[in-house]
Amino acid sequence: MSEPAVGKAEGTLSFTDIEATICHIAHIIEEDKLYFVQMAGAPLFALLLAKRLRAPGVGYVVEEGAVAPNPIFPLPRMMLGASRSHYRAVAWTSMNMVDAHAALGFMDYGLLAALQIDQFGNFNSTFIGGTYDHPERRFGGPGGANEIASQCWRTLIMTKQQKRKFVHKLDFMSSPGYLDGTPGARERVGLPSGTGPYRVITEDAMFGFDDETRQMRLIGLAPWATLEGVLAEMEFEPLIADKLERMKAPSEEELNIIRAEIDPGGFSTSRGKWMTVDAATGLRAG
Amino acid sequence: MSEPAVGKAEGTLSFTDIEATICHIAHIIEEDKLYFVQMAGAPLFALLLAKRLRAPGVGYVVEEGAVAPNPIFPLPRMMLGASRSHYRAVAWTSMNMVDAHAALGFMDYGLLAALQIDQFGNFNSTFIGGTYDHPERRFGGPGGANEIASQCWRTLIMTKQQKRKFVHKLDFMSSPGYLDGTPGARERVGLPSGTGPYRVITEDAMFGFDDETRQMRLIGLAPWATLEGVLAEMEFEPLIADKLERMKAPSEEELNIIRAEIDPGGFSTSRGKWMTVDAATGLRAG
Amino acid sequence: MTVIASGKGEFLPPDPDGFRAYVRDHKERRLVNKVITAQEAVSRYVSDGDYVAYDQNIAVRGPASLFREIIRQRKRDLWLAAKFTWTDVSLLVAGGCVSRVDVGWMESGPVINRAVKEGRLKLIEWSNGALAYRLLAGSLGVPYLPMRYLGGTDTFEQSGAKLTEDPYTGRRVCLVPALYPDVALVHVHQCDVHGNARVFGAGVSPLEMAMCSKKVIISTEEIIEPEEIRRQPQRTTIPYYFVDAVVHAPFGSYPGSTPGLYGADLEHWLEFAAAQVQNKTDEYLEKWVHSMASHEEMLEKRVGEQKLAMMRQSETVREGYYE
Amino acid sequence: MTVIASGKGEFLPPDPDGFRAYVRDHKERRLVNKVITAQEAVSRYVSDGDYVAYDQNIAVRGPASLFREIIRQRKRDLWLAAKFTWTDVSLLVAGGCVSRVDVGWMESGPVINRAVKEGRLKLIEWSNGALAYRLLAGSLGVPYLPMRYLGGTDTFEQSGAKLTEDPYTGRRVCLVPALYPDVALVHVHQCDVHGNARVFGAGVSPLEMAMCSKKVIISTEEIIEPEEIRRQPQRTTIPYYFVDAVVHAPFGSYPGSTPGLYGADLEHWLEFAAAQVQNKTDEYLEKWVHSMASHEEMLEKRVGEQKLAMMRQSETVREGYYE
Repeated sequence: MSEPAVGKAEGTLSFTDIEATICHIAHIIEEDKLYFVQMAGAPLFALLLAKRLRAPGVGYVVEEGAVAPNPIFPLPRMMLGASRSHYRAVAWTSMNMVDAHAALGFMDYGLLAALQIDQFGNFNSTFIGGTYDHPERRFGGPGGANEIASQCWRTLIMTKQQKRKFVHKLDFMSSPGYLDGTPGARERVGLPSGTGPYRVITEDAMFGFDDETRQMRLIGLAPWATLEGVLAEMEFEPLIADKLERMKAPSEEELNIIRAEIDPGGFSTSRGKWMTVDAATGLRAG
Repeated sequence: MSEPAVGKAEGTLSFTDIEATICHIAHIIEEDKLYFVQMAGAPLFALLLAKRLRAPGVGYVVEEGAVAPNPIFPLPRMMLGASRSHYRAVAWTSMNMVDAHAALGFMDYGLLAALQIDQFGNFNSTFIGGTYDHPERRFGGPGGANEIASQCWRTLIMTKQQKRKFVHKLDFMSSPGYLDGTPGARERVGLPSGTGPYRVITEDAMFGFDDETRQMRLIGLAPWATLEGVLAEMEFEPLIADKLERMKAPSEEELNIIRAEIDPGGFSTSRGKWMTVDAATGLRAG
Repeated sequence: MTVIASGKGEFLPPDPDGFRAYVRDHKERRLVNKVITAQEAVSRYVSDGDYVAYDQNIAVRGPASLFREIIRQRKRDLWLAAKFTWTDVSLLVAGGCVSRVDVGWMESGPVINRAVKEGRLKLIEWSNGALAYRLLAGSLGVPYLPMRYLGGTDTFEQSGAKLTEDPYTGRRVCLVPALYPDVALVHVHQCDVHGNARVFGAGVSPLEMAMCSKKVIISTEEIIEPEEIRRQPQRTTIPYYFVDAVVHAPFGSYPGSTPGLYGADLEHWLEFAAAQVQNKTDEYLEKWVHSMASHEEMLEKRVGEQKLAMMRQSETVREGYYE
Repeated sequence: MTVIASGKGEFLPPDPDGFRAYVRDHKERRLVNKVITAQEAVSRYVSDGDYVAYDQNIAVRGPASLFREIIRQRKRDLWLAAKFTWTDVSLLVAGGCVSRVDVGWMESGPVINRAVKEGRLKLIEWSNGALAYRLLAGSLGVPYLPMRYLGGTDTFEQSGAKLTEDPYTGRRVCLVPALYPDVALVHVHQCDVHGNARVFGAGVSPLEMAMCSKKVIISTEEIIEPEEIRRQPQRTTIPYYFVDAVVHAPFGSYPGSTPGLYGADLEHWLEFAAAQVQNKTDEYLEKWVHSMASHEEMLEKRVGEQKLAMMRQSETVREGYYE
């Protein structure tokens, strides 16, 4: 069940970690770029939030072949490939077709979610614990993430700010970041040159990558987050930007749109960790 | 200008060599097979004649992607890809699509025309005389013949019964027959196994190929044709079947359909060598 | 054009010439009536051990009635291509039908996890796109296609992909083997009795799959006249000669939606989800599959006209599909 | 995966990463108005030395008004992909615009023969299908595709194909290099101002070509509203972001037909054929191209409303295109 956007206490906002991440991503969506968004769920919600609020003309494709749709809000709960999410696209095509659009370099940004990520932006969506043949917990697989992360110019990856997510060594590398970080590592395995992860976004922070060493670098903090808090939730230590950007907090308007129009019923977004912040300062009020 | 089907003398029929060949091919079209027919012109006319007269359900594709059309007769003079020739197809697709249908083995017969052919059924549609860089006369190129002759199970090739057509050595091998005739020759250069030329059809004769040596074999003669006459119009000597089939002569009905419905104005079919035969016996009456 | 690295995943060996020979000997070229029941279609065209591909998933325009018929007939040892799927793989695994899955994406809950742990289910890694691309390769009649992803990952290692040097540029490129499934299942909006099928809306790879599968079963919401197909040739998704069987199946993607016609039944999924968590999928299958003789009986006795009417009402968009 | 044999034909080297970089730096991602005149489009997007591909031919739905604009602007040293063409190649060669042709099929009369003999025109051998397939390879963003033909022939020898061993089956298969043209010209039935284009009827490879060409000029019989495009997304052949320029060109394929709209002008071809035989193509070009400032002027002064009306009347089929 979703909580009201305006929290229990006067002047506070309550939201889940997933909702916070969705808002952070929505803030960096650029209207003059093309996006390839993986399946339904939080990555698509982030793009739709930006499209709904401030970038109505932004173009995106989804794996099952809809090109630049204008979805009808509110979306149905099972929106994957449904008529309301493909509404008023400029073209209805197929998976091979949109993957080819990405192969040709038309997709500026890939937008997707990861279970686990390492310091070079490689990520896992296959299994956690155990071995490939005897996994402790098997997940759904890379889906479209491998082709998106390989072929779009820049990849935006969302995950949670948890130690088990930012790991020294992935249980399984489902999709490529900068691989071992050496120059030309992606090109040596056949991936298009000049591509790679661009931002990693969590509820608390935003990361980029060093142009030379390809290591992950902390570049922004949510208003309620601290450097120490973020580092405590990472197995590896990232580079840290000279000047950390102070990210914006989710707004009441954004949260209302997520809950009433994009993910009515909170099917995906309400299943996270809740936090409450001061609406004016974004500082934790819990 | 086309001549009337019923010739000058009572009880005779006059037609061109091309018209005769079209009728010969039409007689061997099988309604339960699929055909890949090269461009507009005589090969397509032959299929349409069979479809119009006795095999209305026969399916065929053309290079520009129409699948199993039911053309409107009379056809327009420039019928290539025109609306009347693609009428009531089951699908309108593209060149790569129908080529893929052939690659997958769905096309039983390819049907096309050649400028020059050798004893293994290799053929030329590129140039005659001189060298590749300095041709005496340059022609249009293979068009779709290479993919058709490579990928359909059986190829039907029409040409004229002339010494310069049946040659020891092609000026240029545009499209493959059995290559050098050795076992596995086609497979060694990447062509699908079990494919190759099946019949060569001229105004005077029909040829098959030996299963072992892959050499061309004369198997049928038009009523007006003689063994000696046919051999005199070939540079190489073909194998000769033990029992030569006596082919049927064009009928008045067939000629009328060609001239009035399939090629009105005789744009393609009237530009040949005329002959006149006795309508009852098919023997030359000229 | 050296092979630099090869994944170690098992894959159905591509055999373009073998596929061609099958087509030559078994595929009907004539325009004949192919309408049969789901029972006949699955009995005749799905065999134990077959590699089965299908388009879309149990959420949207999946061949759900055919999934249930496969479970009802207790087909065994199937190898599934799970690209862009959902709970459909779990359903077929719960039904005891599956021994191997080529993974793009699938819902991976208790049923899958249990089957993997107990060694009943072997998974092989690809991605949604790689599986669709393998079908594209199959649809072109070639043994493989080059592509620009998979390389460098553990996914590559657990797949059947290869890393090679491109003889044209000298640069590196991955190859994936073409996929020629034994069976394709495609649920469509409209189809004529000959198998000329129309899919409305975006899709995954219905055409590619129908082209490169040995046996193709179409289930269709509606059977339309052949003359209607010929009046709008551009709307045909799959031409007749690829198709072996046409099954008339209104609400054939139940509990999923068919865009333009009806929405999904969310309650049904919650029921399956609960059955998974409570380890009661046998009871779920007994109720929805085994105790029912057919899709029609299930719709009548288990779903009911009232729910079907609600599903129809919940689809408010016809534009682009039927208009 | 050894290369067993290579054709010796010159070919535009495939460079998928170079194409990607061009796309990144030059292609517009926004929905902007791209309507300009033919004069502007050819001046801005066709350069001397460019590799030019186009869909269909001067008989049916070819970009004939753009051919004439290219001749009018005296573009030079173009390299043409002549797949499934007709007298269009002769026309452009007569106009002095062409130095190389990749041959699938073309009308090859006195103009071509003379140019080849005089060394002004270099021909390279492929086939219709091989050129379309090279565009398919380009549209997939890969350096080459394997295929099952060309091998064993002199066509192979004079092409840029290669014979290789397939690393999956050990059998032999040909490869052809992907084609990434500099310019694509596509004449369509309908297009919106953003470049979302609709082709009605069967075609050769309009989409593949638009995807893999650096610069894409669409000429269109009709400009329709963007909202109309979005009401029927399945009818879109080419999405906007592949397109650089939209030229409004009613009767744009004159003297050829546009199926569903107008038939061809047979008399015009006889005039061109006569000009070829009589070695008077310069006079033909002066009359139809150089003395006219634009396609519109040519339609008005040289063709005339009466003939245009006859061409419209001669097309009796709208079914499948507009109905």
